[in-house]
Amino acid sequence: MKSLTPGRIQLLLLMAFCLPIPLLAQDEAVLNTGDTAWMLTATALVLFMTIPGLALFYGGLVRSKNILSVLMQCFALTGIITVLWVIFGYSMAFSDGGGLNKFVGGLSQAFLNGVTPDSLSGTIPESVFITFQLTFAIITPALIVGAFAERMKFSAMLWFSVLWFTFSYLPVCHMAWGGGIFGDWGVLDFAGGTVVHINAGIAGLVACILIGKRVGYPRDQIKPNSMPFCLIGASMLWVGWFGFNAGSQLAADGVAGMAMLVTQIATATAAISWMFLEWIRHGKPSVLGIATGAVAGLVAITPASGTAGPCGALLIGFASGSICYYFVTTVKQKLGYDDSLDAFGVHGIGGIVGAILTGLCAASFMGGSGLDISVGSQLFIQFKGVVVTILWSGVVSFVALKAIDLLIGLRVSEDVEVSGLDLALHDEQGYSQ
Amino acid sequence: MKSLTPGRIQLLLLMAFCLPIPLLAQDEAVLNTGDTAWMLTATALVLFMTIPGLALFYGGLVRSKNILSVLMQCFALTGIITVLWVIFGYSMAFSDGGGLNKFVGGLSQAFLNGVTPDSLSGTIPESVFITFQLTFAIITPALIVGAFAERMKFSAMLWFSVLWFTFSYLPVCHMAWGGGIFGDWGVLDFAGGTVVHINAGIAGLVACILIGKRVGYPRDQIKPNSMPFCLIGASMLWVGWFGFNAGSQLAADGVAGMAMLVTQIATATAAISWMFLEWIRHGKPSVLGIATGAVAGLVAITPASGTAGPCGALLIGFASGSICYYFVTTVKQKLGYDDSLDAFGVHGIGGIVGAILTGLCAASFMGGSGLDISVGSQLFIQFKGVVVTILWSGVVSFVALKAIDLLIGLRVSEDVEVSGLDLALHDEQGYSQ
Amino acid sequence: MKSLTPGRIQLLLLMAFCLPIPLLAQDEAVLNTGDTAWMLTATALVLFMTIPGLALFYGGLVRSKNILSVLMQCFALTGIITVLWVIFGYSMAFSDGGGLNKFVGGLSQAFLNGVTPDSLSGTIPESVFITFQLTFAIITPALIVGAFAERMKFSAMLWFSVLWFTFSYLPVCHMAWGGGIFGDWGVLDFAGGTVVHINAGIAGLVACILIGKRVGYPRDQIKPNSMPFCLIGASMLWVGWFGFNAGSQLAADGVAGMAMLVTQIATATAAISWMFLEWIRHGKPSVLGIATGAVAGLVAITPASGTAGPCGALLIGFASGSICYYFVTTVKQKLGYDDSLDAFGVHGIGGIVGAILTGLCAASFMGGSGLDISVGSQLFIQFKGVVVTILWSGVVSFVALKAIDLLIGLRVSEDVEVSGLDLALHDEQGYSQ
Amino acid sequence: MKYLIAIIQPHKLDSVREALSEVGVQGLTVSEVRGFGRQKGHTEIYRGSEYQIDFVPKIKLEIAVASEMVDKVVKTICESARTDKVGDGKIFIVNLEDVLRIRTGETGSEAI
Amino acid sequence: MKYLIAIIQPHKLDSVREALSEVGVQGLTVSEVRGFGRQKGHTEIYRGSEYQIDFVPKIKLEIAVASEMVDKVVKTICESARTDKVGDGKIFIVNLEDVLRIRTGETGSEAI
Amino acid sequence: MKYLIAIIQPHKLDSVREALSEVGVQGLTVSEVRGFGRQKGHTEIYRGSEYQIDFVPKIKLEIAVASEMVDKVVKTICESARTDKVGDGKIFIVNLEDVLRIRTGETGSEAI
Ligand SMILES: Nc1ncnc2c1ncn2[C@@H]1O[C@H](COP(=O)(O)OP(=O)(O)O)[C@@H](O)[C@H]1O
Ligand SMILES: Nc1ncnc2c1ncn2[C@@H]1O[C@H](COP(=O)(O)OP(=O)(O)O)[C@@H](O)[C@H]1O
Ligand SMILES: Nc1ncnc2c1ncn2[C@@H]1O[C@H](COP(=O)(O)OP(=O)(O)O)[C@@H](O)[C@H]1O
Repeated sequence: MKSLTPGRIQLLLLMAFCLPIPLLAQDEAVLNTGDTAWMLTATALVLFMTIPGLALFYGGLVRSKNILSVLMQCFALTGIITVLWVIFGYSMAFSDGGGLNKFVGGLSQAFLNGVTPDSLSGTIPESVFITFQLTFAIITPALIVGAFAERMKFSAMLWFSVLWFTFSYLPVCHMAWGGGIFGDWGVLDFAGGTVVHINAGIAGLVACILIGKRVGYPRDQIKPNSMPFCLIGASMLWVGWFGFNAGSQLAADGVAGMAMLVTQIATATAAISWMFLEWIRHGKPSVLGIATGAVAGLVAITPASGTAGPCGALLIGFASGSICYYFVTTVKQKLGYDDSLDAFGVHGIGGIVGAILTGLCAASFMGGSGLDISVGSQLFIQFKGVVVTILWSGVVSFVALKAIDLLIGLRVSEDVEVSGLDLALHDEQGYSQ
Repeated sequence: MKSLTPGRIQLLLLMAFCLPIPLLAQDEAVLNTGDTAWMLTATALVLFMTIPGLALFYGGLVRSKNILSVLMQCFALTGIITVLWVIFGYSMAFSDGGGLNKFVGGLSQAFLNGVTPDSLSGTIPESVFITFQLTFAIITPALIVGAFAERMKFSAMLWFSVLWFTFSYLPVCHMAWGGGIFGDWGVLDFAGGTVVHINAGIAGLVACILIGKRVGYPRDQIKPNSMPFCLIGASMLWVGWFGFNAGSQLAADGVAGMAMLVTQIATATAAISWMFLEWIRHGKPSVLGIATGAVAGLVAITPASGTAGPCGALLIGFASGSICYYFVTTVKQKLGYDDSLDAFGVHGIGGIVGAILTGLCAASFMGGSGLDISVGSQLFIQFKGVVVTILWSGVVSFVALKAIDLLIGLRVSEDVEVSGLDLALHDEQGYSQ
Repeated sequence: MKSLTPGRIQLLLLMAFCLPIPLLAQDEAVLNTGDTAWMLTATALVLFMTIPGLALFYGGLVRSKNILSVLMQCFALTGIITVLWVIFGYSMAFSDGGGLNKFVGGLSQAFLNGVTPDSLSGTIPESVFITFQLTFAIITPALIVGAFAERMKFSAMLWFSVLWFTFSYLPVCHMAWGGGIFGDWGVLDFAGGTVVHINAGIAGLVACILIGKRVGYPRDQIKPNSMPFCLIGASMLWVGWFGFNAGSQLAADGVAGMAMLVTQIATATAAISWMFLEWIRHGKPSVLGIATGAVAGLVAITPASGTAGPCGALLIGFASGSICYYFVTTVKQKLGYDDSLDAFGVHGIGGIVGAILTGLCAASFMGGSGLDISVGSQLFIQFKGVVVTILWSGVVSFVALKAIDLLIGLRVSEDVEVSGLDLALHDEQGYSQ
Repeated sequence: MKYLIAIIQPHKLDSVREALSEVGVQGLTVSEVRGFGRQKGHTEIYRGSEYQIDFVPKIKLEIAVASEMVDKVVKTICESARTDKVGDGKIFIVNLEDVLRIRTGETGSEAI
Repeated sequence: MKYLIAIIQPHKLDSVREALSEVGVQGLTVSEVRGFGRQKGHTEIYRGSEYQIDFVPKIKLEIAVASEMVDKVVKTICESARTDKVGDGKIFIVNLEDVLRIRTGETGSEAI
Repeated sequence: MKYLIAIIQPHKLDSVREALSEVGVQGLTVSEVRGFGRQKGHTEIYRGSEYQIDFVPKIKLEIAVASEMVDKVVKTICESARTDKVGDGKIFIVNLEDVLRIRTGETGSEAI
């Protein structure tokens, strides 16, 4: 996020010197319309990533009898998380947590207490900051959906999301961005490598193992019902991610610009890395391959987008594209668990690759924005952030899922799974005459 | 819309004091790049709501033999209304109407007379204001399409839209935002509850009654051909609506930010209200239900988005979601008219609920931006605005439709209706091999 | 692009006079957050035009057995061109070319050498300028794809795109915007009439002639597999084009606003011109017709969007809509070549119409921003720009395609063409259960 | 037993199905087909390319019936599917040698 | 020769196809159909409009077999398609007078 | 009368239809089916999951013909559908006991 660079400070001093405007002289707490304009847009872009972006990416990948169940999960999460965010989410993520502040915020801003059109957060209205951060809170549980798609009960999905959001998303978000330990340690996570991707990826892994494989997996042919939807979704994720990464600067400045540029570079590199690797190994490049590669690149550049330069982006793109390729198409097949849409394979693995490489690519010799400590120390700090996130999310997910399974059951019946979730759970069909 | 808050004035005075820049000193008629940046974006977002947003939302809901007819109507209206806006629309909505100024503007700005790159409208270029307002003028007649879908002649639809745009949209727009009576009365309509939604909803109601039911309604199975399209469309409406509501501030400031926040809250609340009500009453939540709920919330928060706070948004969301749910799934079935895609049930009813509640939620005890008069008086003013809009739009719609029916007929033949409008009217088919 | 108008200079002088801020006093090289906010958004919009916009527009038009091949081409180009842009593209387009500077830039900025978060380009970060221009470089070769769709090898497409990008896109871009001869001559090309549309259109024409007709063309029924996709794509192009045209001002000001307004007017006019012409000539208006008309209008207004006024936009819209209509539906059928998706008919012809009319519509008597020379002279300059682009792109395309044909062959086998490119080239199918 | 194959207008499916239920038909199988016949097709135009589509959408019903039911069933279809326009379709009657219900293994008219 | 028409549950297609290959069936034709029978359909609701859908998705197999193979094939289908739930489907057997392989012009059981 | 069921390559539909019109066939019914036979299917891969698809898309024609026309029609299909590649398809001939035209109630070869 935005910081006071020496250049900025100099400018401020000069301005303070010659402009007798009290507001500026005091603490710069002035709304900047340019920053606000960009953050309004960035917020729309990140919401767009979930609905319709992610919903389509996931919806296209399942069988047509289940497409609505996936769309429903993404859309309902958008609704539920928004309301929870207002009630306690924003407060627990971003307010002071008192004695627990290292891990989670408090409830002083519950129900957005005290927020008015005049409240500022840096140079933008606090309302914009709240909505922007909300869109991150929405997409994270929606990402997990990919892991247990085509077999989870809708009610169980809602309960799980509510619990996981409360006990894993909010704390990790607070640790990284709300004043918690990641900040203290100096973990670099510009736009959510730990908070969003590793967090969600691990939850997905735990969930798909606990809930078990889909009926017929991997024997039956489980093919995407609409590759065009999948590609539209991937494209929307790509475009929307500009809001995600460049928006995380909370300002329309050079860092935001660079975040957009490196996002584009890493994504493109990861996409064509996957494409060429598949071409070499299988003889043909595929649409699903290149799209998945792009998402892997987007995931991996996320934590690094505020600190890496163009060359670092090439590296992160190539590393994430090829490691995720290898993991998803080979390792996963061997391990044998059924992560339906590779929530872990792409977001978990891609997130870890990105979080670690962020430490390296921030170094000035990699064209990054520079580090105050040695690369080795930074890498260790990044590693600590990754491990804490993995453990935290893993434990919360495990406990929440076990509890729900006991109370209401996680899975639909086999009959329902065979005939499709859309009709059984929602009395609707995806396509008709 | 944007006003001079005390803080702003103080700032301006200070700036005027220390900066000997004539432009500033005179009348603040200076372009603000941040405001302009946001309004350029907001304009794109609102256009995006109609094409492809609304087109898909509606297109997915009809039968596959009619999908193109609906897409065609939305797209053609985008074209036609743009040209009419240039010729006389903008002028009749926003210029001075002389003796008729209480109800409609004049023709002094016909053909955008006098608009240059340097013309300003507040802090943004007038060209941006013109285009932004144009996108509202486009979506309003496009909303009506939902009421008579699957049976109206394309030519009749065009004639009706042209007449209704001229005699209902432009006057109501002028009354609310162009210097007409709504403004005089003090009706609160930040982003178009009366101008857009009630206006269109009533037109839809009149139209679907006059044109009659679809062949086979309600006996035959009339199912959405593509629920995914419908959900993509609803999602695009949601995202684009940030431009609609936050853009109506015409600036990138705290009010715009709050407008975005309350839009998100009300929409989410309405969506999950509908979902849970349906779940309770029918045993299952549905995708079409949650999506329709979201649209109802968007509609209802529209007039209130500049004055309501987060708690007001929760109320408006819940009220619109549950009232529209009850109306569309129960009342409408009993009344028996055939509003194909619920243009009235969602935009008319949701618009009225929103317009009234705007009066309540503006009050400071509701966390709103405050009222100068009592809540009761404001509610009465809101009520007056609603009634005038209903009558105006109702009468114009009725007369226009009757005239067109006499001259060229409103409906396609039964044969065409049975075999589908796409082939009969456009020589094309939605889907092929 | 943005220039120093007298008003601006006066303002600067005044500011320099009263503000003792060194940065300002020196050379105005100060970041403007509003301009930056708009350009971040505009960049996202232009990327959105290619993926998913253009991909869907084209993908919907081919047969379902080939839809993925088209989506793949657009997506892979997005990846490949990004990487090439980093390595040498940006440098060859926008850096100084030394002795060759009239035609192409040099390699001093290869690998984005020297670009940091602090680098500025006018009032925006250089990183934003780089990414914005990159999105233009992506869409241009993607446009060509329409000409040879449904029969070209994926590998041949990649080779061709790389060669054509290097030897035609980069030089023409440099000539127009990077300091080359078009600039010297005074060719008006605000947003890419020559650079993007004529350039791509001619390449498409050469390619579809060299590669030959599709099997069965024009005897067999070759129908769009999904008109809704096609219309979504067209709509996204329309909305995204606001970024393309208004973004080309590189600032959020009155010229950008006017660019958006005239874009909207010309597009709408072209769309309904096509619609009415078709209605008159064939008896029915069609969805594909109105959508194609809109794209023709977007293409034609592109070079003029910085200089034309509303009336000029009406003219350009009408001219491009009707000329492209006549060309695509009549002339092309007679000439008999197989430009699958009318890359030449829309982008080539529309681009030429627009480039020429730009000269006329810039004149003040047309409501344009004014010319320093006579309309006749300007028309001649425009004409020169068109001819040079046609020849340059034509020759490069011809040589590149001939070479690739010799080395690896341009076309898939007839068997593959009959059974569809998706399965044969990508081992995937567009739609499944 | 006979195996009836009926080609009907798509919008008549519901009324035919209901009429058949009333006369005691307990099962049938439906598919979407395209028919070529006396009924004219339609024209489609895409950017000036005009295609004459000779095929029209139809519904095909397949119904196994016991011999004694054949006449009644044929009559019922005829009446409920008729619109008196060209393209109303046909009924084809083929001899059915045996039927078997997979679930129970029953055969013959038991299994229908 | 006989022409078998089997209606089965969609998710049984793969196992039936494999079982048939094992007993020597070398060709068959598959189509997606909707069936009406004892098996109940489902309900769909769109904004309060409730529709009872009587048709359930089924797969239709058409298999030409030499007379001596008929029993084995019928048995194989029966076994591999069975789930013991209502809706498992039927096998209809029709007499096949002749077959012709387009590529070679062969006829009779040669051509199957 | 005979009921012909022909399985052909999808891209041959137009030429077969035209050839049949020329020899006097006035009606037929077409459906999209998937065939399993000697012709090899294809492979699809999605993120490393490789599926062998054994079914290939085919077109099924159903044509009721008067007995005297059968040979000519079979020959015409054979010639116009042939590409000499495995997978060209088959023609199955079944006896047709009766036909009825729904619109008019005509039966027998009149109704074809
Ligand atoms: N000889 C035939 N064989 C198979 N199907 C036929 C035959 N003739 C007609 N049909 C089917 O019956 C439908 C209706 O036939 P058509 O000739 O159009 O009208 P009608 O039956 O009213 O004379 C056709 O679309 C086709 O599907
Ligand atoms: N008389 C019939 N003629 C044609 N198809 C039938 C007939 N009866 C049943 N079918 C087909 O067989 C399927 C299964 O039949 P159903 O009565 O539901 O179950 P079961 O065969 O187990 O008794 C139906 O969906 C339908 O497709
Ligand atoms: N015994 C059969 N019963 C029904 N359909 C068959 C049979 N054998 C083949 N077919 C159909 O004919 C098509 C072509 O058969 P195939 O064996 O691939 O080639 P060919 O007919 O050239 O030998 C198959 O795809 C299938 O649809």
